[in-house]
Amino acid sequence: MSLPGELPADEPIVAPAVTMSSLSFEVSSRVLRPGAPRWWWIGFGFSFALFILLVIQLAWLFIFGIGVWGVNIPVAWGFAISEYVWWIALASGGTIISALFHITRQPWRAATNRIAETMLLSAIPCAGLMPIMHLGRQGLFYWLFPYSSVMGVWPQVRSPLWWDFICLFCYILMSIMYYYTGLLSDLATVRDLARSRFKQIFYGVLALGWRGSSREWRNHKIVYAIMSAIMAPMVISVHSVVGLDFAGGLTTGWHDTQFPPYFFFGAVISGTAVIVMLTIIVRWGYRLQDVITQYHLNAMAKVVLVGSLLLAYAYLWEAFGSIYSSDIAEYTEYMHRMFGFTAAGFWAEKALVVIIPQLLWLPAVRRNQTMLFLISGGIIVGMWIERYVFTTASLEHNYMPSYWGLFYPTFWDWAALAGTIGLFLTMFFVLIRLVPIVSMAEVRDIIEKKKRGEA
Amino acid sequence: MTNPARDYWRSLEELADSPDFAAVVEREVPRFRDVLDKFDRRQFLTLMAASMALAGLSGCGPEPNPQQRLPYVEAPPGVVPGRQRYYATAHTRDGYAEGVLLAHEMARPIKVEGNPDHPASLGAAGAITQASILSLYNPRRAQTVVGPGQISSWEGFVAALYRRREQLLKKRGEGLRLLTGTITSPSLGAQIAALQTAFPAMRWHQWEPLHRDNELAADQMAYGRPVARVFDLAAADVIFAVDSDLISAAPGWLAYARQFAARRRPDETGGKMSRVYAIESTPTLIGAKADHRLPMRPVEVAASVRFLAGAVGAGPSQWTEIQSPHRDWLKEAAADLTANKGHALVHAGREQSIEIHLLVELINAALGAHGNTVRLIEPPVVSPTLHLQSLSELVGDMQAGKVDTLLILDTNPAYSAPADIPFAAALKRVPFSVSLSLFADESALLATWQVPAKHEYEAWGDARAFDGTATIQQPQVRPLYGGHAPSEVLAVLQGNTQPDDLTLVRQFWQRQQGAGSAAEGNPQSLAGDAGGGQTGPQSSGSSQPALAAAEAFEAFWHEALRRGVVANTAAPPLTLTPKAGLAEGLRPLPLGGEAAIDLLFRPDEGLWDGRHAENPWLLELARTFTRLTWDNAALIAPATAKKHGVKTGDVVAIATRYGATKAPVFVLPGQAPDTATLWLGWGRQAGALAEGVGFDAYRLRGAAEPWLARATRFEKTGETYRLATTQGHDRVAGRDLIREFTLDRFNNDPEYVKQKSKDVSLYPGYIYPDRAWAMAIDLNSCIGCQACTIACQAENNVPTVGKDMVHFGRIMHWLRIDRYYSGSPDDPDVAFEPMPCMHCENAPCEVVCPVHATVHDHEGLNLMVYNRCVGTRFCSNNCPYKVRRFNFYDFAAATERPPESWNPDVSVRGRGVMEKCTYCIQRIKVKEIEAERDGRKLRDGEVVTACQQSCPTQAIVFGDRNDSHSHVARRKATPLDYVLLDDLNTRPRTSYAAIVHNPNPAIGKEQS
Amino acid sequence: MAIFGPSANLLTKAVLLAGTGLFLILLLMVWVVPVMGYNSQERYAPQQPVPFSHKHHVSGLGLDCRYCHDKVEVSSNAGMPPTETCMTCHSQVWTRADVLAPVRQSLAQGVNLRWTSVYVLPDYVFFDHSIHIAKGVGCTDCHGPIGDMALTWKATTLYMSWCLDCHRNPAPHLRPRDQVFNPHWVPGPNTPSGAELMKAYDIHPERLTDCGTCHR
Amino acid sequence: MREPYGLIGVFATPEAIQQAAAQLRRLGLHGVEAYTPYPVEGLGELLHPGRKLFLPILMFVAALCGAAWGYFIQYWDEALDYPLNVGGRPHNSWPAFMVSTFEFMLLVTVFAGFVGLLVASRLPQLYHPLFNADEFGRASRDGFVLCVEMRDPSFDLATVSRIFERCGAERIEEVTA
Repeated sequence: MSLPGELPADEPIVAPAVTMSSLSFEVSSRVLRPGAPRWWWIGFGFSFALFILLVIQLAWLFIFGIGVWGVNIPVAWGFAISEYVWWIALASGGTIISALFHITRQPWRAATNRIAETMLLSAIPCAGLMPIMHLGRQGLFYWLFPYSSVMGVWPQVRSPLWWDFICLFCYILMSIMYYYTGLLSDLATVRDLARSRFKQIFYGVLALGWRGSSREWRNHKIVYAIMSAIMAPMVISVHSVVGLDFAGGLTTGWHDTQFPPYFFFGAVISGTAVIVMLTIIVRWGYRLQDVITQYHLNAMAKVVLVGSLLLAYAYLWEAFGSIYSSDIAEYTEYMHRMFGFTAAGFWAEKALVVIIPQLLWLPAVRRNQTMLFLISGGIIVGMWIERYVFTTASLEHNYMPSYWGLFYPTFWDWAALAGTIGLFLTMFFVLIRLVPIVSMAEVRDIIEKKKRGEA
Repeated sequence: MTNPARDYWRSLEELADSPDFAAVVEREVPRFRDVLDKFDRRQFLTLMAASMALAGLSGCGPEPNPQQRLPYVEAPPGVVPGRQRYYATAHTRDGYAEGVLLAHEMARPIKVEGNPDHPASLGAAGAITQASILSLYNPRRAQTVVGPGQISSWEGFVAALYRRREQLLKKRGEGLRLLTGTITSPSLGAQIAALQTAFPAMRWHQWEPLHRDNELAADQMAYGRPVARVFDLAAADVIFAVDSDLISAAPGWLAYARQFAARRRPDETGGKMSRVYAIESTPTLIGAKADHRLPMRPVEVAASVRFLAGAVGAGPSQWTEIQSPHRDWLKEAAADLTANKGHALVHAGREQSIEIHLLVELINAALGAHGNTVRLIEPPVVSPTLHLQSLSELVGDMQAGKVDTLLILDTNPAYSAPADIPFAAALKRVPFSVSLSLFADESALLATWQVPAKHEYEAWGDARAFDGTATIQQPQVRPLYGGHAPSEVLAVLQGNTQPDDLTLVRQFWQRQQGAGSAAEGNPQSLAGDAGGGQTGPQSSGSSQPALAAAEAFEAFWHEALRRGVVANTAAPPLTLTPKAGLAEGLRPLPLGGEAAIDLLFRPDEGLWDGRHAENPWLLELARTFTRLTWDNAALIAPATAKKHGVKTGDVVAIATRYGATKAPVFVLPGQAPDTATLWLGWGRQAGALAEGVGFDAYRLRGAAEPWLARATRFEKTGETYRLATTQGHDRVAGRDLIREFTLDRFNNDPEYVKQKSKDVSLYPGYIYPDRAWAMAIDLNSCIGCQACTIACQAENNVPTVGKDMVHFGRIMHWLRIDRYYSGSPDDPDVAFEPMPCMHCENAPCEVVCPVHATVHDHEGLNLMVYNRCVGTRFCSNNCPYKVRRFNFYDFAAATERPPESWNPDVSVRGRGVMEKCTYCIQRIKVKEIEAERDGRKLRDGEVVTACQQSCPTQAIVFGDRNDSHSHVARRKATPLDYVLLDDLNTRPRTSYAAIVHNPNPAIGKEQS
Repeated sequence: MAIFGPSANLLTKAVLLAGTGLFLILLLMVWVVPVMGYNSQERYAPQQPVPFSHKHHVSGLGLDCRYCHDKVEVSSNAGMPPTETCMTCHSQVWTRADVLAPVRQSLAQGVNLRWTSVYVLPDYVFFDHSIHIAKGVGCTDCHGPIGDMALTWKATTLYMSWCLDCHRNPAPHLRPRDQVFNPHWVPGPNTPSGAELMKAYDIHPERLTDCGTCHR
Repeated sequence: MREPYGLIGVFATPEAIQQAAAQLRRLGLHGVEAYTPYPVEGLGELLHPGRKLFLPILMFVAALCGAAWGYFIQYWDEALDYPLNVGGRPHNSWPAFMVSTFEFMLLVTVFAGFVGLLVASRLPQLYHPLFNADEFGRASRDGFVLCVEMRDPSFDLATVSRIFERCGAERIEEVTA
């Protein structure tokens, strides 16, 4: 990451007014205040409604079977898998911001990583739910665990799906531990500020009695550093493996060595984009403009820009490979993707993900929150379309012309999408109500450094 | 084994005793079905799936209600659980017999297979024949006798008919009419003859919607008598097909197809092949296999046939002076035919005009075909009649009120009569009418008495094959839903109030034997019960003592039942020559130049004339050329479509002088311009499954032009209709899927023909030391008849899914036939490619399954373990051949068939499970276990897959690749052998033999 | 004014310990539960219309298995004897016994006896008795001491793992063919070894574990 | 009567607490510990000299074990327990096993790190005498708290408090257990 560390003159990384105590009180109060603000209730209510839709969708799906979706032969993978990839990408963004920029010592990471990680934790369940829903016999997904019971049969570990299953499994556990490790000291702060008995006990237990002794801090530093150093390659591997789900098969349009990095690029841009959106919301909602400043948005906007450039490169390469290669099947498939049934999606996706984000070259755009918000939103939609297009289009025009087919999503396909979005937002809203949304310890560090004119 | 049917009956009693069976019958009663039919089929499926799912939820933990076992009270001799036994009988199509064997498991018939001893089957069985087992079990069959206005009983009917008989006897049968389809049954013929003597004034009418009137009329002109033909394609070096159904529908087509294919495999016949020319208005199977094919309008066909006649000296030579773009083509074809005098054969389809049939006969005569490639024989049909004339006379009399008693046996004129013969209306004027039918069809609903018929597999009877060979049909199962045989109804008229088809048939054959089995060979005299003449081999003349005679008859009877063929009943050849000067007598052709649409009426591949409309297998069978399911359509050429500004799915209004209807258009490459082919048999007004499916082409069909009508109206309506086809794309799109060569390329440049296999792999190849199962499919032999698809469906419990699911891309057929076009859409080359699982050695599907649900065994079978499958569907994505099928809903549970009709050797797959072709592993295992028990090795040809067995042309061969002497190894040894998409290095076990064309160099149409 | 008192620490440790313990136990259950008798229904002996005793007929009277299960050597299904088989003897002996009333009734009225299955395989498992007999697997190898069962009970779990045990290593379960139906067989000094029998029967274990051997 | 635990001084700046800590170290007092709202650089090294390699080594070893375990599961499954012919691939197709091996490695490493952190820091420890101090709460927001335990025999209340004052402690408080 070659992000300039310099602070724009007019954009301090932390507003001068902010002191260690004001920071602690401000951030903790958002969690400790007795009632939630109206905007929170509205957001939560909306999300919860969508979540209910998910529950209904699940019931319908389990009772009637996978047939309620639009999937068919040849297009045996539809929304579920493309959305799985999409969610994983969003989730990965969280780790990228918090881990990758922790080891690269980016100052602006301090105030945003909590939001990023919270988003990650909310997105992962959605990602995990998708592949289970899409099974023909959902109840038997546990057969993927490496245990044989009385059957004497094991999983087939050569399958990219199994790699993916293991990957997701590890990723979830690791993310939780990573999140919690980073959270400890802030929980202590909240604990010490809590007045009501219940909250004292609640946060007291969660804080595990953290006192911030130099011994604790030093252990914490070592472990957190190593963890970050591990999470970074982890997130790369996670998305590479998701890429392998496709590249591992020999299906036209999927069998492509560039998929792992290609998918990772996708994660960078879509993950950062969703964080930008959430940051803007939280910053506005919790009035944390002093702590999360233009500087942060500016920096993340640059990451988004880089992501879109990386992705543009991947797109070009994909097009080149398919068109230039002598493989007629690859060629016909790509032509179908560009000009066939999925053409609209194909071009929309390119516009939203590659072309429009180029506006971010302009500082003015980077500082205009509305623009930033819209562009990020566009990117997320664009990435969804991208996943959808290459998942279905490749299957639609496979090796067997006699078995070419098309994919038409049904109501329940859309319900699954809306429902998981509901699940995601619900979790996010609950979490930002429960945990301090800014990593105070790190910001304090920055404040002190600023005092001493360092950093 | 004394009486083959006896022990079955007994065991069925046991079956019927079990409450499960009672429950089944209960559940299958149509009344309950009707409720479900309110929903469309998709909803129906989902509902079923839902109920299954819910039921499944409660089914955890130890068995809540333990299974029970019901041993026999007295064990029937010879029934071995888990082992199949075969009983011979015959299935008839248009009255002509196709010998079949029914496989019984625990005394339940579960599958129909061809009878190798039967001349019309030779061990193969067509799609319709295979599917007949489903009709047998069909819970929607007619089940109750309905009298005038109220539900009655068989006894009630017998009483009524008997009373009727009294009156009829008084007036010598005045007003008594019999209406049947084509009958080849000697015993039935005899019965009718007997009736005729009892009721001299009775009249017997025949109505078969797919009659062969034109052929008969032509024969009358040529020979002054009806004849039948037996062709010998093995002897035919040049075949000229005129809209011919020779290898698709003609009586004996299975046998012809086999002979045909045997001459199309140059690698097995030392580089020799027959050459086939075809001129036709609508694609036919033989046209698809032809080396030279011309699509042309019927008028042009007529002209071309005249040209041919003139050119080969069968007609006036001025006929050769025609203005036709195809003139040179025809000239060369004619030259080729004359050059092969004695080895040439011309054949015209049933639907061609009298004139064409006559000319074809003359041409064959001129080419010296008679005695070589064509054999004239006594017609196996009992008293050949012009059906149209017969029916119109009947209807005329009905309207005139001359008919007071009408027996309709196993035909459905109310639905299938020509539009200008108002049978249905006339039927109302008949005071006493009886319809004996398998389903409560249109005629049955109008008749005063509807009597459920026995299915052929439930009744005793007999029938003749295309060459006259007789088969005695024995029941395979006691009538599932009551019902009676035609012979029983007729017997009532003869005064027998306790008729029993067994005795009727037995007595007839006893008489035959008694009469010194004289006339085997001579069907006509068999029909009458008089006999006399030379004695056959195994018969005992009446001179012997009666006891010996009885014994001899028992021997004959059991032999006939066992083999499914009555020995020496084939009709002897006739030596006739056509009358002279017939060609000259023909009127000049009308100049049918102006462009209106010619409507061609053709039987539907599956529903035939509509009698199989209740059979879901046949409804869902993708039609050979259109790949269309659950619908018929107006098939028109691309050019015609452009002209009328319509595309596939647009609805057009079609009208003729006789009636009008609306029909969706299907654009069919290879169709002749300005023609539209309409399949008969759809758009039923009665019936549960078939009602309102497709449109009824009979409404456009007139008595004057039964096969070819000029459309008075053919207009786009603006409506569109959703047609469910199974094939995504019609061309190979640059893939190396179909390989084609010309014969001289094959003979002179084998290196070029041989495929270069690029067989490289990072991993070491897997070794299969002992057995390696493999399949070889010869694309030269495959005529696209799709017998294999239905055979597979029957053998492997493949469910049907319904139109909506097909449209969704969820059809379940394990074995499909891909149809690829090449060349111009107006006259494309067609290639058929059966697609079972390839059983790749480097199977892409297996590697991506996360739960070991699909793996290889040590003999190289790509196994599918349903009970381990969790349904990720990655295997299907990763299968380049797209041969995997997924149970998106609980299709099997939603399929309407009694549980006892499934094949117990194959798991019935539940919801959410992947499935695919298994090379019929259950058959392999059964044979393997037998061999292992006897401590011997499996012999080549011992294991036969269902598709291989049913294939009329022996295109499919299965066996052990490692055994160099095995048939499959020999097939794979040919230079023509290749595998699909071999650059993916999947190493398929299923390989194909490339297509070889034998074009006439003089016509030089580039084929390869 | 600390939130927690000194006792809290001890409590925490206790809770942690308990939690870990519980987790491990649950983990263990995953393996243990299936093999529990309740689940496998081992030793399950259902009520039968007639309390038929193999002990009496086989060990007592010394009837051969094939006297009743006559199809076992040729059929996938050992088959239950038809009523007439029972009556061959019981038309002479115990003609009045009440326990046999159902049998007599069955023959008289032509009504089937209704036995309750002891061994129930799922529909997707295709087991063939004849081949196991032919390859020298004794009845008691699967049916346990059937010859000494007063009322027939389920002798095995019928789990796939149980099938695999034998299919992976058949040798210990093989006998000379003439001993297959011997309910009290014990290998004698001059019984051929399992390895020899494998050779004699031409058994290839590697092929026995193919999925297609049982699932079709 | 609750027996005393230690003496704490609350400082406003990291510099101050560092100064105080340094002086106390010079006194050679034991049981000196600093509590800060964020990791103050150098403080840890000052109070607990010597290299702390326990956690890194622990995590490294865990990584090795994780990898070994991950690979073994797969090898056992595919090659030892139930070797099946999957698409003609060798039973031990190690390239395909690598991904999961890697994931298992990372999982075990992070897990070890997390547990190690808690153990090494003696967490969870919901009760600690310091929590009794009124001012200790500031240590988690804006105060830098230095605590000297009294159990050290060479502890002298006067000296320590003087040092605290000299270094500008905002508040000095006795903490009882």
